[in-house]
Order: sequence, then C-alpha cells, then structure tokens
Amino acid sequence: MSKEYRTMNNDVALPYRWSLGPVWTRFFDGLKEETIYGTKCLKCNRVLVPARPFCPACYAEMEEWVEIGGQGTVQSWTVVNNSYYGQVKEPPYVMALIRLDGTDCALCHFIGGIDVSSIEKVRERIQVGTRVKVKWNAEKKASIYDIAYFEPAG
Amino acid sequence: MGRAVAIIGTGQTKHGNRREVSYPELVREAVMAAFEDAGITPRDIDGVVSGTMPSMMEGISLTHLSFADALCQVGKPILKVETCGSTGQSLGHCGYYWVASGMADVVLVVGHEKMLEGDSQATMTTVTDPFFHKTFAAGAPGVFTMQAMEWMYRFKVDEEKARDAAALISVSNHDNALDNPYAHIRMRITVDDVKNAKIITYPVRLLDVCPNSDGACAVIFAARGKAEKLCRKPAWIKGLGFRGDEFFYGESDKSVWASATSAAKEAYDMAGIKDPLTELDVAEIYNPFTYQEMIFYECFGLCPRGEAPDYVLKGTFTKDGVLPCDPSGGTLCTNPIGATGLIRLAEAALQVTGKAGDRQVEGAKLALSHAMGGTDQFNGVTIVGSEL
Amino acid sequence: MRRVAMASVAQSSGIESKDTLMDFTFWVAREALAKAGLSRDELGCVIIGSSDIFHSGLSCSNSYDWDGTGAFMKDGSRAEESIFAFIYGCMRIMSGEFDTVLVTSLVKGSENPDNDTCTSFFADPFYLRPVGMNETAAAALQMREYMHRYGVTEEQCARVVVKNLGNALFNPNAHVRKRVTVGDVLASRLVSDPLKTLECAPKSDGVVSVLLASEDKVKQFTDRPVWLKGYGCAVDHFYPGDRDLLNGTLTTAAAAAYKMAGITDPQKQIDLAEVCEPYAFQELLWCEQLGFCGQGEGGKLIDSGMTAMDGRLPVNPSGGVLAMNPYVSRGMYRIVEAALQIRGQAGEHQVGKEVKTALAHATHGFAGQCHSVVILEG
Amino acid sequence: MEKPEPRQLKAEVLVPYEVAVGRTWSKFYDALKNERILGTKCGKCRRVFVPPRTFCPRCFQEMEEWVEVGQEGVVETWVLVNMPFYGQRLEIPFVSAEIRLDGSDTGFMHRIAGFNLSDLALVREKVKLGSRVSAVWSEEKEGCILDIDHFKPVQ
Repeated sequence: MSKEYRTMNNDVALPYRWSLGPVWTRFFDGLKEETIYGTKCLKCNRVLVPARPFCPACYAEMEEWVEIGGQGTVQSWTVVNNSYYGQVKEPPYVMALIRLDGTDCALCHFIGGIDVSSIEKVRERIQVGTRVKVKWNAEKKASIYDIAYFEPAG
Repeated sequence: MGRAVAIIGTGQTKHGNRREVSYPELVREAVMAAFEDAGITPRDIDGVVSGTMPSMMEGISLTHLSFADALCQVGKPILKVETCGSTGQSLGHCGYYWVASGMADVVLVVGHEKMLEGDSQATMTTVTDPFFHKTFAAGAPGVFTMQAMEWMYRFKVDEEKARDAAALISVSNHDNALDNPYAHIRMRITVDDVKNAKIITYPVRLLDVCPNSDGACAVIFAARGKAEKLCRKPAWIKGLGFRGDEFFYGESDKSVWASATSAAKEAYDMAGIKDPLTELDVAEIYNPFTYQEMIFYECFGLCPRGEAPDYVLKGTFTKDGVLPCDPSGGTLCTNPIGATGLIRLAEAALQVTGKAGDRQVEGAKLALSHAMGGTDQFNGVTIVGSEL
Repeated sequence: MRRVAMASVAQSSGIESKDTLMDFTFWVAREALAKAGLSRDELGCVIIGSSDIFHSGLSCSNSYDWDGTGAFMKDGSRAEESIFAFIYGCMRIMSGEFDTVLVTSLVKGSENPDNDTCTSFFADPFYLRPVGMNETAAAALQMREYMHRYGVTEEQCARVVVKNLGNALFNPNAHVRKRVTVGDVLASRLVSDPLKTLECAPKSDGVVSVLLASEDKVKQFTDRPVWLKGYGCAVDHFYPGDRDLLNGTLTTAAAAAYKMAGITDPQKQIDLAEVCEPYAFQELLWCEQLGFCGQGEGGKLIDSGMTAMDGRLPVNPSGGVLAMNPYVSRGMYRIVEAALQIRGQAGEHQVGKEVKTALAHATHGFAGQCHSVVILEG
Repeated sequence: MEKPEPRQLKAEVLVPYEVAVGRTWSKFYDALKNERILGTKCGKCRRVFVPPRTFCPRCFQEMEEWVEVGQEGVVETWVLVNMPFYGQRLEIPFVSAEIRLDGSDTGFMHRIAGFNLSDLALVREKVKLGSRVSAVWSEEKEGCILDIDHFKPVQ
C-alpha cells in the first residue's frame, strides 16, 4: 500500500460492447478506405466531422454525406506532458483541434511527424493557423486510430 | 403547497436489444416521441432531468454531458439525478419538484439505459461496498431471492403456494406484454413453462426474472395553467413518496420492508388515498422478479401481510381483476433499468389519460407507479390521476 | 414562489482524510444539523450530491452515501454534481412540500484515480476517448485559443494562481496552502502546454453540507439566513470541436441567474464571487462571461486588482478550486464560502468590504461544458 | 452507397481505487486476525451492529461502545448462487447468507460452506432459515472479511 494509513484496493473492471449505430459504422468504414466522411445539415448547411446522425444545433437528421479532404488548419493545440492512469499514449504528445477544409467544426486528433522532445521544437512547427494534413496508419481497423495523426503540410 | 403539476406527454423507444443504434440515438428516439406526443418543440422546454441506473453499465460517466445534443437542450439546465433502480421514479420526482417550485414551467425528464452494452450483474456488484459485501455479491437475483426466502419464512407462506402464485404473475405479465408494442419480451408462456424453467438462484427460475434491455423513456411535466393549454388531457401528479433503508442489507427487515411501505404511505397521504385496493384503478409496480411483486402488494397495502399469494391466485391483480397490475407487462418483460421506473410513470399517465392502446384498463382514473433500487434499499412511488 | 434560506453550513478540510467515505460524510452532515439545533428525526428530507462510480468506485453511490448523509427513512434523492443537488434541495422547499432539506455533497479524491483518468470517462468511447480527451487537455486547448485570440498572457494567467493560493493561506480548510510568485508558476512543470502544474487544481477530499429551510422555519435556526436569489444553468454542445470554446454557455447561465435575482449590472450589484477555476486562466474567462469585465479583458481584470481580496469585487477569497478541488462537491464549496462571506463568518479570509450579494459558480465537463450560477443574498 | 450492418466496439475498462478502511473497520479486521468478531453498540437504540459502524444510521450519533459477539448465529436468509458473472470473487456455486450472530441485532453477510454445494438437495437439507451456523476460521489471516473462511451448519 502506498499510504501511511490502512487502505484497500478496489479495482473496478468491466467489459463493454458499445454500439456505433449506422452513421458511425459508416464513418469508421470510410476511414478504413482512407476517406474522412462528414455529414451536412440541410437546414443550417453546416458540414460536421466526424459524421453525425443528427445536427446538434437543428436536431434534424443529417442525411447528406460529404467526403472531406485530408487537409486542414490547426485551431488549437497542446503538448500533453503529464502522465495519468489509463492514458492513451506515452507523453509527450501533441493533441489538437483541427478545422478540416470544407467543414464547420474542429476535429480532435494527434499531431505527429514532428520532434516533440521539447516545447520549443514543437512551437517551431505548430502554431494556431498551421496547415496540416492527414497521415494514415498502414494497418487499419475501422477506428479513429486509422488516422495515425496529422502532420504539418508544408 | 406548490403549483399543481401534470404530465403532458410521454415517449418511449422500442425496448429490447437495440445494438443497431448508438446510445445517443436511442435517447433521441424517446425524446422525439415525447415532443411529438405533447405537441411541443424542444424550445418550449425550460429544463431537463436525465439519468441512468449507474454510469458503469455503459462505461460513460456524467451522460448529461454526452447527451446534451441528443436531448436537443443545449443552452438549458440539464440535471443528472440517479438513485439505482429507482432512478426512473427519482427523475420524475425531480421533474415534479422543479415545476412545483415555480422555477420552471415545462420540464423534460429522460431515463435511459443500454444494458446490453455492459455486464449488468457485474455492474450490480459495484453497488456493494468493497469491505464486506462485494465478496459475497450474488447479483440482483440473489438479493431478491434472499428477500423472498425471508418473507416466506416470516409469514409461513407455503412454498408451493408461493411458487404457483409467482408462476401466475409471470404468465399474466407476459400476456400483458403482448399488448404492448414497446415491450422487450413478447411471448405467450404457461404456468408449467415458468415452473420448469432453468433455476437461476433457487427457488427462482429464469421466467421469474426480468430481462436486460436497451431502452429510453421521456416524460414532459408542465405547471397548472400551462399544462391545460398545451395538452387536452393532462395526467396530474397526485402524490409522491420516496424512502431508503440503511445501506447494509442485514440491518433492516426486508420481509416487511419499511422503505416500500413508507414510500407508498407518503404518496397515499398526499393523494388522499385511504383504501388503495379499491381507490386505485391500475398499478404499474416495478416487478423485476415475480416473488418480489407479491411483497410489494403487501407493502403497498393492497392485501394483508403474508396473503399476497392468495390474492394473486384469486386473480385480484390480473388485467380483469380488482386492481390490474402492470398491464404493460411490467419490468418482468422490459427492463432498461435507468428508464424502467420512468416507464412505470409514463404507463400510469397513459392509463389515466386513456392513451394506453391495447393495454388500456377501461375507465382508469387513478394509477400508481413505482420503482425500487439498490440492494433492496430504495422505493419510490408516484400517483397520477385524470382529475386535478 | 416560496423563499429558500441557508440555515447552517458545514465543511470538511480538503486534506486527505483517513476516515472511510461513510464516516467522513457523517461528521460533516451531523455538524450542519447540530449547528442549527435540528435533530435528524425532525429533518424534512435529504439530497445527496455525489458522483457515480467514476469518482468513488461505487455504482449508485446514493446506496453507500445514504446513511452518512442522515437519509435513513427520509424522502430524498441524489444528483451527480453538488450544485445540482443544492438547487434540487431548494426546489423541494420552494414547492412547499418540505420545510427543511439537508443537502450534502461528498467526494474523497484521495481514494480515486487521477482526475484526468476520471474525466476521460466523460468522453465517448469511439472518438474523443481514444484521442486522449479529458478536462485538462480540453482546458489546455481552450487556454491556447484564449491567449491567441485576445492576447492574454501567461503571466496574467499565472497571477490568478498567485492571488488564489495567497488567499488560501487564510483559509484553514484549503488543501494547497503555499505562497507562490508568478515566476514559480511559470517555472512549474509543464502539464499540458500552455498549462503548468501550479495552474491546475489538485485532487482533494471534501464533504460539504447545507441545511436549507423555508422562510417560516429558518428563524428557528439562525438570525443570519442567506437567501437564494437567483439560479441559472446551461449545458453546451458535447464535442469541443463543435463549440466556440471562448463563447460558451456561462453567459446564458449567468443571464438566467441575474434575471431571477433582478441583477442588471453585475459589476455593481455583486459584492463577491466564488468562481470554479480548476485551471487558472478559466477564472479570467469565466469572469468575462459573468459580466465582470468585457470580452477578452480578463487579463486586464486580474492586473487591475479588482478581484483581489481587498478589491472592488473579490473573486475566490477562499482560494478557490486551485487551492482545493474536491471534484464533485467543489461547486457547493463555492456556495458555502459565498454564504460565509455574506454572514461575516469567513474568519481570516473574510473580505474587508460588506458583502450583501454574492455569486457562486460551478462548472464541469470539457472546457466548461456545463455551468451553474447561484446568486445569494444576506 | 449501401448501408453497412451497424457494429459494436468491444473494450474493457479498468478503474483502480484505493479506499480508506477507517478506524472502525480497521479494528474489526484486526480482531478477525485474532479470531474475534466485534460489533459496536448504539448508546441510544441499544442495537449491536456487526460489522461495526462508526455511527448509528437511525439515531445519527456516534457509537463508542465495542462488544464482542458470538461466533455462532442464526441464518436469517440465504441464497445459492449458481450464476457466473464477470469479475465474480467466489467460485460458483456458493451460498451467500445473512447471519444474525449471537449478541448482535443485524444480519451479517457471509457464505455457508463445508459440504458439497453442487448438490441442491443436500444444500436444502443443510441450510435452513432459522438454523444455526458457526464461524470456521482461515488458517492464514490477512485482516480481511475472508479471515472467516465460511460458516458451517451446527449439527
């Protein structure tokens, strides 16, 4: 035990099967084919990515599918440098909000293909407004990780 | 006393295995149905109460955050309320108090669960404490069985008679579910089917126990003044009550079950009900388990202690009996647990407004709805009526 | 609408407790009743503010929390966040069905995994969770946009830490009590650039209880009631990428609370605020959205000294969430601290000016997805 | 484009907690190591609680009086668990029971064992409501609930 007073471990572990539903199933199938799909709301005309079953603003079904190119602009970014239990990746790594061309929202993903050993080195390559492009994973599993990361486009 | 409050619309999903839709889509299905039923738009809502049984069931925490879009209530307050299996009733209670307080005129209340995404019995064990009880946790059927054994022993209920009555309860609930298009389990069964079904936790058999379901339910509450304007036939909230026993199962007497008895009494007192068996027209009792339904009859004053099996065998609680119980097929045939207690309330509201379709009890004016939660710890009751 | 008053309050320290969560809860709930001289038997009902499994390891935690909060055989319920619980308690009084409600919110951060682990479970399992979204990462993305769009500097954000931890030196319940300089903050370890360690709230224990009473009843318990005057809450879109992170729903929540309280000029009519700032820069951003300064002027606000303990509108004289962060109950701590200031009972961190109207704020979710605002008056 | 069959994503979630045992339950566990079962007594309602509690939930006051209770008791209710689920701590089949130990006023949850639990007829013969059982101690004790290995029927 790590504490100076008496404690007990209480590990909670459970298995899950989360339903993707038709829209997200198709979105992830698209990633497998190196295509990023968004959906367009016919009411407010916004294109959202990842694809959505319904428009979060208009509450209407989003039935029009749009193929999104793999390029976009960094809206915000952070170098994650702390560790926590269950973390998805060994720090340091870069997370970013990326506004893909032709969409009206930001996609959250990693930025890679750059030297992340120091914050200064990251700042040299990544800023708000930096153009980035998608880097696909060679091995694909129809998951968000089919996109390995985004990298500077220039 | 606060303002009078009514239910002006309800919506349910088709319950069952809904693996073809994502959790937010499931929630949206119920909410859309409720808006349609009430004839209002999402903009008319002042606030939302939302809840599941536990987050562990689906592995997503604070679901009011991830469902803000599915509820179509961005920019509004969304309160997350939960009390285990009784969540559905607790959600309704919060909706009632919110409107009665005068802080909101129209409140959307939503209960939801996608039980088939997780492991329900393993989830139930995370309700128990890690110090003493978790080691011996027996899942929900185990808890219900222990209570039934204690009840039979205490009131010297003949085991065979209780078995026959429990089987009859199962058959009549399954029959009723055939009339309910939203129900999960829809099949005709016989008393022999129940008595010969696989033993789960002795003496409880498979057909004595509810299924695991995916499903959601939405109920819209409105204040007097607004309710009559928005809805031709509102279901008025007449009484409500909620009680909880101690956390440790062994500290209270589950065969007489003070929390169930007092919760009903609180609701009866508020509604001015003195003889529930004759005054109530229909009851939607939370019945995940046949034997337990009989304990509820006794706690709710529908028959004397220890005599529920006799009343059941005389047909008191069947659809054409003195007090039809669970004309929807009840929890026994449909159990998306965070929604289940709210489905009971929605079904009661449908009954007193004459909107229950094939499961309608003719002329129902006053209905009881109920839910139970925890390791037999909590009970919540809401009574609705067709008259203010 | 019946009026609701806070009749008594009790709070635990934020420091790690060796008690079980059940016992830890009992001491505080009992203290709140004792201060009002009310026995549990006479109590109307109980509302619990506690998290489900991800902040306690217990599902349906109202089961375990029931005894310690004094709820045995009482009517009651549980909300998943402390201001939800507080306002639900108020509703029960306003409805006329109850005259007294004991609201208790509880959490033992010391028993839980990292805050980032817990908050990552807010994320959907398909998209945000796999890319590492949690409250800290969301806040870092938000801070970058804040600095970029409005030119707010890292030094200005650091000054929030200096102010709040400075205030916490006078709050015996605070978890983090140390004097720091802007230099210390900027030099502290990078957590998630641009956020530094000292700019991120700790993980604290904390149980807090409030006895609410109707207008008729409250006189029996105290001659210094604190009244609920306003309430507002608003939830934003779920995906951070769908939102303008600098233009969230706090404005909506505040507008609702101000309308209910009859406040038209918050800068003049609010004497003091307890704001939930788990990340230092958020105090500045929230102050803008609460109307304490113009949009993008949060940096200037901290520089002006207006929000200091001796300023015109003190913000977080208790030290705020940066000094003590019991995740689930932190919102009700803001309410209790604001109430103590109104009563003049905040002890060493009592502000010099007279406090008649105070604001309490709470937030949770990625980059402030859900905001609650409560206005209190003496 | 044709519509794909909606899929599911499978994953396990593990969340670790480290919870304080507290002084009351520490004392209870320590006593188990010495083959003693302790309870606390409420000064107001006079009920004896096993496991002990720091406070009485009904009277809402601290319980300061410790009492040692008997190692035998009466079965208040029981259940044969033959249903497996993820993360179950005991192997099925097992019998969970509420046992009212002599000198206490609450049901104490533990298991009844010591005979062939796969034989339902035998279980029904050995375990009855109102029958007496006694504690069987584990040889190795760690200060936990399984220091009492199980309760066995008293002949």
